[in-house]
Amino acid sequence: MAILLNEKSKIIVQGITGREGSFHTRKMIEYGTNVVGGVTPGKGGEWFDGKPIFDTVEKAVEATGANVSLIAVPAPFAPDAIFEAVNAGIDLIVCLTEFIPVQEMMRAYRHVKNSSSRLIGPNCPGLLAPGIANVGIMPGYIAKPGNVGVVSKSGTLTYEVVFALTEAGMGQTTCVGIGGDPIIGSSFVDILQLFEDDPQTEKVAILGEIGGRAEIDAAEFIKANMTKPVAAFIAGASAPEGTRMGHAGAIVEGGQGTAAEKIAALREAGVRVADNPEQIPQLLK
Amino acid sequence: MAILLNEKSKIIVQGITGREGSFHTRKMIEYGTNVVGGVTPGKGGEWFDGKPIFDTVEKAVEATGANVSLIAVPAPFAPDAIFEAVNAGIDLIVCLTEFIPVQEMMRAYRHVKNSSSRLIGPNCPGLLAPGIANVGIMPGYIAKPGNVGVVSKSGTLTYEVVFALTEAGMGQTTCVGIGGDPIIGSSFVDILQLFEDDPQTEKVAILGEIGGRAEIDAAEFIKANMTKPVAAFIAGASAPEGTRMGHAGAIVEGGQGTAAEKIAALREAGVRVADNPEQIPQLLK
Amino acid sequence: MNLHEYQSKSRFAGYGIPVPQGKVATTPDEAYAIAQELGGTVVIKSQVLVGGRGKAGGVKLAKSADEARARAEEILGMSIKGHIVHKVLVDPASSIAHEIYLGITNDRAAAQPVLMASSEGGVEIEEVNRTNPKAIIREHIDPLMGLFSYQIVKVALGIDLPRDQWRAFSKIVQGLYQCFVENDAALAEINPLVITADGKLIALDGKMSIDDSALARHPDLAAMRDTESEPEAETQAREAGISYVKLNGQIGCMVNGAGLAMTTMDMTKLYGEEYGIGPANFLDIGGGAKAEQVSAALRIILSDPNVKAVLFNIFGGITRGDEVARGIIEAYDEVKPSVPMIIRLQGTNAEEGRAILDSADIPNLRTAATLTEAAQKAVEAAKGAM
Amino acid sequence: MNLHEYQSKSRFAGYGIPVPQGKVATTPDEAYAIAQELGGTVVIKSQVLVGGRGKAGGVKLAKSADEARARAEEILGMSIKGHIVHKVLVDPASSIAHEIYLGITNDRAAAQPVLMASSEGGVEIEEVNRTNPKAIIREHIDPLMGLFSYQIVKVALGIDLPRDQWRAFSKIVQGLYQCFVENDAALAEINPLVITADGKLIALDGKMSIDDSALARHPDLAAMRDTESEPEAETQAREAGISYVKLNGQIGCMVNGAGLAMTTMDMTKLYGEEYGIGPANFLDIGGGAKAEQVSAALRIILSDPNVKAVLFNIFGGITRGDEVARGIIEAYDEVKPSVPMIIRLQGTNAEEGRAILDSADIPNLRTAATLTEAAQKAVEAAKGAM
Repeated sequence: MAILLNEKSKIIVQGITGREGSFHTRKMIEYGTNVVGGVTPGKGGEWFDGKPIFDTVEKAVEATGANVSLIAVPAPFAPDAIFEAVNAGIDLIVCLTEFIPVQEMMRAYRHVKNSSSRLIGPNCPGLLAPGIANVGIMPGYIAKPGNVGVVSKSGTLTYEVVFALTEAGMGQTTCVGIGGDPIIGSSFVDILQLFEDDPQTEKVAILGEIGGRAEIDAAEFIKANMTKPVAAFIAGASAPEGTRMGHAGAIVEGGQGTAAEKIAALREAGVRVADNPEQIPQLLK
Repeated sequence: MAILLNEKSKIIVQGITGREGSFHTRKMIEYGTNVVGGVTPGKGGEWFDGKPIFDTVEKAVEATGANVSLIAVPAPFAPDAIFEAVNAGIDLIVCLTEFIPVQEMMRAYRHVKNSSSRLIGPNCPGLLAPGIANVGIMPGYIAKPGNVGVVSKSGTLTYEVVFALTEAGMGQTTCVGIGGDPIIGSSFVDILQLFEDDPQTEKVAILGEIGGRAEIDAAEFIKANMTKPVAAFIAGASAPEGTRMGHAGAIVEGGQGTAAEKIAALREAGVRVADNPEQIPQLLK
Repeated sequence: MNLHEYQSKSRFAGYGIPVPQGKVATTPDEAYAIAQELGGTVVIKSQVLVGGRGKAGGVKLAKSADEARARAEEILGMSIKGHIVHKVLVDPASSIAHEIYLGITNDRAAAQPVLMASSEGGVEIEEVNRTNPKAIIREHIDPLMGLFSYQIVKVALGIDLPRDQWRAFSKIVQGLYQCFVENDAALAEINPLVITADGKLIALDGKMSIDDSALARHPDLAAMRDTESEPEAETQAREAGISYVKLNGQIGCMVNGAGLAMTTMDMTKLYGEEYGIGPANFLDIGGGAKAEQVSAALRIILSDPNVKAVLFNIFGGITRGDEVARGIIEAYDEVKPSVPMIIRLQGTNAEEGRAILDSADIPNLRTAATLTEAAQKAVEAAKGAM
Repeated sequence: MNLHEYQSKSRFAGYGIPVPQGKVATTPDEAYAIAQELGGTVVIKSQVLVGGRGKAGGVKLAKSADEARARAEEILGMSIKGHIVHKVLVDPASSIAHEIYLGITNDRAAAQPVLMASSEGGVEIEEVNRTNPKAIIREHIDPLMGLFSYQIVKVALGIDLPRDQWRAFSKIVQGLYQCFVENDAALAEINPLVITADGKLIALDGKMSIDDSALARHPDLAAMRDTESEPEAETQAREAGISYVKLNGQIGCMVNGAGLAMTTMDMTKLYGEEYGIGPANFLDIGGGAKAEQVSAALRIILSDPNVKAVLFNIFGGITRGDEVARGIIEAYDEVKPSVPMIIRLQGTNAEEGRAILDSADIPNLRTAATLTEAAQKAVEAAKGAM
């Protein structure tokens, strides 16, 4: 059992015929993911690599029973795509899109929170449940089934750690990229709770970075609620204050959100914090 | 026991120092209503006829434990006053204000519906629970305690019927003016449900008018759920189609919302419908 | 408040909706000049705030500028359902391949705006609703969230819009919703929205109705009111802050409160219908009843030559009956009406009020205690005067 | 993207917020002319995108136009924390009775904008937060509902604003929120908002920061970017679609992915700190690694004279290692860097990629299998070159 995804998950891709969407859909299908169709307004009734295309998410849900949607549309269309997925009753929405304006995302976030849908992202690499499904852009071969849960704000840093775990013979239940934007649908705490509740997950790796206080909240949650061992790495210890490091959310502001304070909070919560992400497998042994 | 109000209700007036607010507050206090204070931004700390004035509803609630608010502010400020009352956790909000733009009211309506507050109005005469409290502009002397529940879209028409009931020796549990606007916080159905559930209310009078389908919904509700006898009058049988009759909501559009169809639906539901509002007391005897 | 077609289409154009490049003419010569400028076939459309212009002969084609002048000559000054045509819109004629209905209005029951579309354009939506309700696609709009583009896709699918029109349609719908919201419209309607023979979408006819309660914050829209076309009494009433609607009966009604005003009308019809007698108007003088308001209302009522009797029905709640009585006497002295007046005062100090009226000894004025009595007396009086 | 004070205040003024009627000068003579026009005492304010201008001598009073020219002469061309002053704002001086802080920013944790105010204006809000956090009143704004006027009342109460200022304050706060929303700001700040000696509220200083992700839909704001004041390398990087931040170390980093790019920086510091060695930059080349991107990135990295070694860290996910290797060789051929380069390729086809690099036999290029090894080799190389 993975978290968020299982063998019965039926996945659609919003923006399946777009540049990003078509590329990653093929990769997902190659991995064996149960992609049941896609959505591109105006192309309903056509086909993409044997999968039906619909004009709206609602139509796709009606026809396929889809319960997971991957959003791979450009930023100007992404908030609307999130609203559409929520209003069509999709359980799990994974939004890859980068550069959604923060104020747009705050509105979408509130709508998601008032609904029964769960959102992962935006600006995230998605979810990989090794051997079950790949919903996003993580290269499938880096992972293998196992008992480590991985949750991260980043893309390639996640691959780095997942690959290192796999090389060390430590498979994963689920690898979750929650995204590097200031406003994201699911926090570290949300995912940690799922890992804590998941019987197959025995250990957890958390990969944070500078900016915001999500890692501090995670530390407080771990201290109060987690029984499983957790290892962590926080990127950006060498970053200066007041400058954004690539991710819209990765910025130390007014002395808040430094790597040092996050590392201290996590250590205080009993988390084994790595200086170097390549140490994570050892720390979880 | 009345509906919506009781001896413990603590009432504040938003706009207590305004022209309308001050006039009606004095009348309400004269009636013996438990007015605990008022709100006028900028006048917090001052007094109105021995009642404290606050700058915000929140402050008024903190200081007085108010749970009912009467809104008597001009239309441009009324939606904001409703939002404020909702966000301060007021249980019952009564909005007298006329001429709130419909689109503003739709937004306020949705906010109320997403909250635990109940709204009566806008554009309504308020509530009168004879012998208990008068929250609005109905002249207190027209009513007396008894067992008839009155619910109406109108102002003076309500007085007419309440007065006729009182003259006929039939007192009221509560007289509720739900308002004549197209978008109102509480419908006939909402109030009928309360009367049905109220042990003291034995009979109900409903005063409708042309426009919309609230009376049709009421008929369906009465047929399905009400055990108490109901009498009704529908104003506007002689009104032409397509023209607004004073109230923003009183307009027959596309052949919908005529008095005839409402009367037929009510009769079909077993309601005794009067041709003349002065017949209502007889019909409830 | 309803806007004229030309006003509505000009608003729509401001939101990026394609409309014909026509202009308004108030004289046949102006129509000639516009047709000349446009070239080709034009359509001369009477600008009146009433439906069924086409059937009434208020919309005509003209193949040349000379013909445009002739058609305008015919249409200007026409009376369509009692509305005199003061303006015509001269639009270039379009070659129509398909007609669509598109409208946004407020759905009272749902407390949300609703987007409506139908592939059966060019006929009134109420007509489609009666004959083929399934042809109307409805999509509610969350007033806090606005219109989502996927909703437009649903509507486009629902009306079987050709896919090559979706992008243009989406822009039009977004524009229409923005126009609806920013102008506090109660209705914004394009009927028909046509697909032309060369595959373009264009709003051939347009209709907007503005929420009266919102006019105060849209002075530009309030200024568009066509007072020239509306009955003068309605203009006067609005200026006096009185809610007045002219009807076709004989009993002038003056009432405080809209619900009671409708009820009073209904009572004159209830007791008068068998004699062909009914209400001459709806009139709500609002709260209080000061002499100047009463005078203004009385003058407005009496400006209708059909009025044979006036019925006052005042339920004094806040207002005291004695004050109302004095206001009526003052108004009487000012206006000196010759028709019989029936006055029913109820509520606070009603007896004192009736006593004042009785002692004023006005020959054509009678009082009544109940609404029933008052309506019956008014019907009697009107009968006597007919 | 941060706006200059003069740009921010000009935006604010567009939303009805009172600001001083000053103008911008780029030469002492212009400053003289503006001061002449304004009359009276003026304040000459350096326009740089960095805090602490006052302490650095970048803000000065001038009692006459001559003095204004002299002060502008001093300030123009100054370097404030590495930012050269190219413009000064010449504002009329105000007599300040009280200073307030007012700002709106996005609260990440609450996922809502937050209105902040403090009666301790004129100092940085972070400073107030450290010394007297209770002096800061915070009011969250529902992004679907907007700001309610009662929330402004709460804030006015919270900062003990004199009641005669509430009305003016309310307009300013409403304007600021509208400005914040319509310009997709991440921060809109008035500090100080002053009450003048004659009881007027005026925004003496202003600061806006625009959400970078929203610049695409605000071309007018994007055009306000002060490329003159920012390092040229950052301008080049932005134009090439590369995320680049210059730092002060010796190891130039080129990485795919922001998280891994930070991590790579951290590793150079982890292994280099004891030798005074650290990252020269943050650089994320994004997904894929085509030769032209790699070339552009390499040129940008090498434009920094401090760079003694370059560390490539590419985790080939979607991108294949062999393609990346070829891209690097192409870029190498184009740029011909002389500094040592350490290349760590991991992921899809990484071995093939390393083989290609090895066989290219580039003298100053070494490969590494792990990030640790790569960072250590880069530190070694930089040490050798120092």
